[in-house]
Amino acid sequence: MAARKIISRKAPSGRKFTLNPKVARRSFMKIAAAVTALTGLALSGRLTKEAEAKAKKSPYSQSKIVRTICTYCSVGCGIYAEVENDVWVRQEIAQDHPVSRGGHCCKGAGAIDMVNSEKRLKYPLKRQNGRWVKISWEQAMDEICSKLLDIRKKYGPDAVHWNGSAKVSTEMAYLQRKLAAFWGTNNIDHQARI
Amino acid sequence: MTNHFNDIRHSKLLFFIGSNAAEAHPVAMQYILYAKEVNNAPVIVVDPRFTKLAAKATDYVRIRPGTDTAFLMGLINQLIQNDWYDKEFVRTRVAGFEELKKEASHYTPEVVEDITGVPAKEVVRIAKLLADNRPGTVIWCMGITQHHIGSSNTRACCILQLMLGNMGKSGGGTNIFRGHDNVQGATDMCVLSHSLPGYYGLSDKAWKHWCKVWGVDYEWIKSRFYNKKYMNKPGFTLARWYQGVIQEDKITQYTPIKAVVFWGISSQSISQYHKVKKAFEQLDLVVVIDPFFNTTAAMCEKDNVYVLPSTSQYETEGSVTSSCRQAQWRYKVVNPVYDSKTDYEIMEEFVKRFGFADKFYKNIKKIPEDITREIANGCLTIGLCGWLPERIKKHTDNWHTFDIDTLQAKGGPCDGEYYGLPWPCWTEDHPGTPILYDISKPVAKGGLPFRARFGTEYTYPDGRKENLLAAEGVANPGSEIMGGYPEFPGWKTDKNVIKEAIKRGMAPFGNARARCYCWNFPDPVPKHREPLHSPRPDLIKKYPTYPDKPDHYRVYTRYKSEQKPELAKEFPIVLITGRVVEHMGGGDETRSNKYLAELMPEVYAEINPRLANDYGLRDGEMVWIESPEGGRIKIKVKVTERVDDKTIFIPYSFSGMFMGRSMLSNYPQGFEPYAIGEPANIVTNYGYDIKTQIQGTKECLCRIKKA
Amino acid sequence: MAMKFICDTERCIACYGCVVACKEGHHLPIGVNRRRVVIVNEGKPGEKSISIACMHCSDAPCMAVCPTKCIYKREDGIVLHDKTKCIGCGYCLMACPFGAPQFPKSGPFGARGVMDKCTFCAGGPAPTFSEQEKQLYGQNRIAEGKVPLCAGMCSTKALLAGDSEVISEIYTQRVAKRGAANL
Amino acid sequence: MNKKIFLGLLFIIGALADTAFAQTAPAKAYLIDIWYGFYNAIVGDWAKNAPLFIEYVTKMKPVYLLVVIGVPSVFLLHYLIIGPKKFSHEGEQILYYDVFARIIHWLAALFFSLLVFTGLIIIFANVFGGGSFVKFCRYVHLISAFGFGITVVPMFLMWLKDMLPAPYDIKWFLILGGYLSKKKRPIPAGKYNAGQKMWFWLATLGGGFMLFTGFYIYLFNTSLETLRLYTLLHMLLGIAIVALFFTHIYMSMIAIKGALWSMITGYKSADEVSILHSKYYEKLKKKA
Repeated sequence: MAARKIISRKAPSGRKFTLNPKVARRSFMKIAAAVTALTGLALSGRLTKEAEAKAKKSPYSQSKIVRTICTYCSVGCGIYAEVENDVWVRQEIAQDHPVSRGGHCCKGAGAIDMVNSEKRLKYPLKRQNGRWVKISWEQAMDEICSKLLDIRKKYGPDAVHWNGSAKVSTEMAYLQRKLAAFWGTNNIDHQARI
Repeated sequence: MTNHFNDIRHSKLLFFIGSNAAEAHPVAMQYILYAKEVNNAPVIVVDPRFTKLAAKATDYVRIRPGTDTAFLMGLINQLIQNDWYDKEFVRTRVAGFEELKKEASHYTPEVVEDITGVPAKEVVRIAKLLADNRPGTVIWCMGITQHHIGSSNTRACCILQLMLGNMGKSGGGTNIFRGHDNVQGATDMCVLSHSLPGYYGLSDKAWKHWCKVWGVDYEWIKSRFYNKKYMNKPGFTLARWYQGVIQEDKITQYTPIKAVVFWGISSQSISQYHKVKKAFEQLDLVVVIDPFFNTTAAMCEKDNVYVLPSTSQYETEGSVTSSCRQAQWRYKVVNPVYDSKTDYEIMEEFVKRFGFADKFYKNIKKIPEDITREIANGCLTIGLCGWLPERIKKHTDNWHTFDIDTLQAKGGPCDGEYYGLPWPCWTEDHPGTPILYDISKPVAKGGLPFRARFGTEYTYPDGRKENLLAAEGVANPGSEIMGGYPEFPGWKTDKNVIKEAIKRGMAPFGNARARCYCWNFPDPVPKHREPLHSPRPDLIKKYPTYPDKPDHYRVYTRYKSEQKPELAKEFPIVLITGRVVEHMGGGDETRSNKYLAELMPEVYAEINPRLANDYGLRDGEMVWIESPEGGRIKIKVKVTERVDDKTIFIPYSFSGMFMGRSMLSNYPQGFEPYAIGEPANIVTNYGYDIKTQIQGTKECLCRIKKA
Repeated sequence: MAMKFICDTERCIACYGCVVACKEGHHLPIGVNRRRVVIVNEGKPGEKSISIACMHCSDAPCMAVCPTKCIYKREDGIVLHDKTKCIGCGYCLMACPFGAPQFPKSGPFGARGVMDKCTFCAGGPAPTFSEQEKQLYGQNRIAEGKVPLCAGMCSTKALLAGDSEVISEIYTQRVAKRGAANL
Repeated sequence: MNKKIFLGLLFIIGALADTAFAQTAPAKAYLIDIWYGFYNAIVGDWAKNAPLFIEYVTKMKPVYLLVVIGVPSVFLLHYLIIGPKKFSHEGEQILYYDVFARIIHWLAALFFSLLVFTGLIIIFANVFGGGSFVKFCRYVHLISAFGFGITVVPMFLMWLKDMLPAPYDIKWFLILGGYLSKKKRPIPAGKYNAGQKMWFWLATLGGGFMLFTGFYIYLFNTSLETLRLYTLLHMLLGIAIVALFFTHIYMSMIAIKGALWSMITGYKSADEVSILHSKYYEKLKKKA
């Protein structure tokens, strides 16, 4: 059986793994067979650059694979992130993830851009006289917190509304709710409301 | 989701209502199409818009926005009238059937046709399809919830599945595809104004339980609040917090809101967005914490705003809960880039300066693992006791060992467990519950009965008494009591009670019937009510909305006084909003990705050729869309037959423009997104769910003018 | 042996996953679409979509018309081209039935730059895994024994990539299963 | 080859075939409609003229090779067998080209030669190894086109009157301009002989057409169908232009000894004019 052949392939992480034979029998075969075709090809040694390929199996020799989860929708697709020297160099296909099986929509296929985008916010900013001014973390947090504490003192804890997030980890969401409780208000909400 | 994505492979029928999975959850489509292809399952899509999902449907039903309950009740009526419902299931596991039958009998196919616009014959046909193909799954999203009767809509869906006997079965269930990657986790942690983590609510008991978990004194927490009343009173919601600032509707809080913190959330997802912008101008302080410079900051045109760069999710770690209640560990990929800080670090900065760091981090030494442990200690109601960081990590590390058909590991370190330990995961060695309310499995192996939350007996208004516990002989295998039983006393606060219950083969929360009649809801049985802004003035009298609610999450919320029949004359077109596959939520992230921005560079309004011709609009022209609340947006016309000639559709993931004005000058140089457009929510209308205050963005009215 | 793509139109949901996977994986400039999604009957019953890229034709017309003879076929049927030889004349685009060749506007006076097209994730004639190869052609996944990004990341497994015999066999089986189920 | 491409197409779009088995969308869309939808969206009007394009473009290179090698070799034979015509450059001189004409001619000649040579390099790009050299030639081709476009207009206007065809041109063609005989017999020709006229019209009108088509091939902003047609015409006309270009060079530089000087100094000897442009000479004499 063709699918059998690929069962004990080296996982990208370097760990040996075994796919459930049932997996291969199902419609999962499609991509799996594509893998067979390609690995078969690699073994047949008919690649143009076969010799060089043998010498160096991957363009990122120092890289390691990190398993992580896509941040776009709630399907929870798996991602293999290839990291070299603390740089996310490549997004790999998590073909063995039980839910996504390597699949991504256009957003997830570009997940690497969340880290590598040049549009990322790079430092704390404050609006001053209608212009954005770069400030230090220390200054930003000091100013924000003293203002918040002033408002709390003057108007009471319910004068602050906290908007938490569905995009952070469960742990972080928990801390957000806890913070509101410790702050002394129930004025906290997040995207699940809408 | 009561079931999981992979379980859709076992469905014999797929019923989508208010969901566009092909654009919102593309990866879930592989299971949907599998069921369609291999099981020959009919794919029924009920939607006002011919979505990309409808393109894959076998049966597409075009429905008038805001009439889902009527349609669903029409189906339920057909099931009951024709004896197509699952009698055994109803006899043993459902309560309030008589009341349901009475209410549903009103929704004859003809009545349904009048309300929804779905031909009477079609209603009967769909009901027959549902009855003939079991188990079928019902899938919905925000198309169902974002209505002023959203809570009725969702209940109608559940009741439909109860009637079909599809609950607790592989291939059945009610599967709500949720939006954000961790919205299930964040909801479980109740980042919500009406509850403490684990859906404990805001009662004194809940506060005391959590104070115990946090290791702080209840009195100290109480002292943090304005007074005890405000401790138990639900706070403002995301949908209406801005009313706490601009106070157009009367607020029931001692102080207006003076400061707001936006932590990983975009503001343009709030309806009547022009009013939110007004609120920004009146606030003393706006704090925006986000990996990208988002719209919230750009909309603040006063010197009251701070923007803090948090890291993306890939530069920090923690567990995330996907829609099917399964936890996965999102490992850190790289260290924070630029001068950004992880959310945990920012939280620490806040807490340190607020002066309660020692109390806040009492049990938390190692972040984030110790937080996961604290959650496991506290969230007993949904059975997160088994969610230890090591276990979640083990599952993610070994995700290849799980069977894609059942999501159960075969061999390997997680042998027998279900992927991501779908909650309730009652104990530290519980395998997780892949399918909720499944009584074919022992509770210890992932089975579960219906929860006995509302006592053992209820007397209906007509004097009928009904036992709310499951019928004799209906329980999970191995249960000590073969039949219904009430909840174990103290199970919500004591882990030992849970362990004891599991040992006895029983569910800690009892074994009851699912209610069709929810006496704690404004409409005990779901009932059609015309949208606040209805395009059918003739139906308003027949199906009026609720009376106004003076204190609805601290703000006066209009229902009756907002529903005016004459509005439809001036604003004749129905407006709905929705997702596009290229963008996510408010779109600040995705519009900052050059490839996604290239694919979907601008916002548009989908308009039917007939409507476009009536208004003399051509494809690509600009048009003004105006809402009754005074919001107006200038937007490009896309002439398409996706929508019918009474409806227009706008994707909501755009921002950067505001009522015809570009806000690009408000962005610091170099941080502007690649694509900007008018936020659709400027023109979404007033209207909030009676129970949850979700905004009604799928039942709006508007008018259009050629620009 | 011939490497081919098949797109199952019954499965393709036009999610553009393949398009972005390709662009992100090979760091393509804006405007260069090695892969694109074509939707027909948009918004109407019968709406279908298909993902199209270079089909790596067995008798590739682009090869025949190229004046520099920079397009070549590997033994495994993958059609590649040498960007250092290409002069950006555009004949290949005129010859291609699928509109696969792409031309970034990068030359002087806004002239077309050299042609860019799907490489089946097999890099190009430059030394395997070299910086030059990465710059000009993107990743060389075939040399690593990995599947092309687009097919691997296809959300509904509509896009199949591999040896034509193998994938057409899979596809035939899939259709047969569907047919039987619908009898 | 076309058959194979079509088979390939069927293979790909054959993916649609299963709509025949599977239940489709609610209101049944006809399979054939969907098939044509895809075919039109992807392949479009490719089948209309692309196979032709592919066939001719691949055949064009040998033809060019034939021209590039064949035409000079014919002239070489001519040179060896018949040899060049020799005229006395002494004696009476007739002003043939004024300064303006000479400047225009040489400017146009410069751009034209560049166009021809870079064009040939592009066609035989593989011989030159492609890459940056040929790319550079493409840009030279482009810039020269602009230069030629500017100079061709005055050239066209200044010679237009003399280049109009005359009845004796037929006779000229019949004796092939007398180039096949060594004898010095007056040849029927006006100020410009029929060969020159042919060259003139090809260089100006044909050149203009080359500019037009070339401009579209450069911009690439019309339909592919039109582009294919333009490319083919560009290449076809190019054959004639290259052939006549070589002829022109041979005639002016080799076949008639010293003819080149007339375009430098502007004067031709009466001896030469009386033979090669006999009708014109008669006219001049009459006038005198």
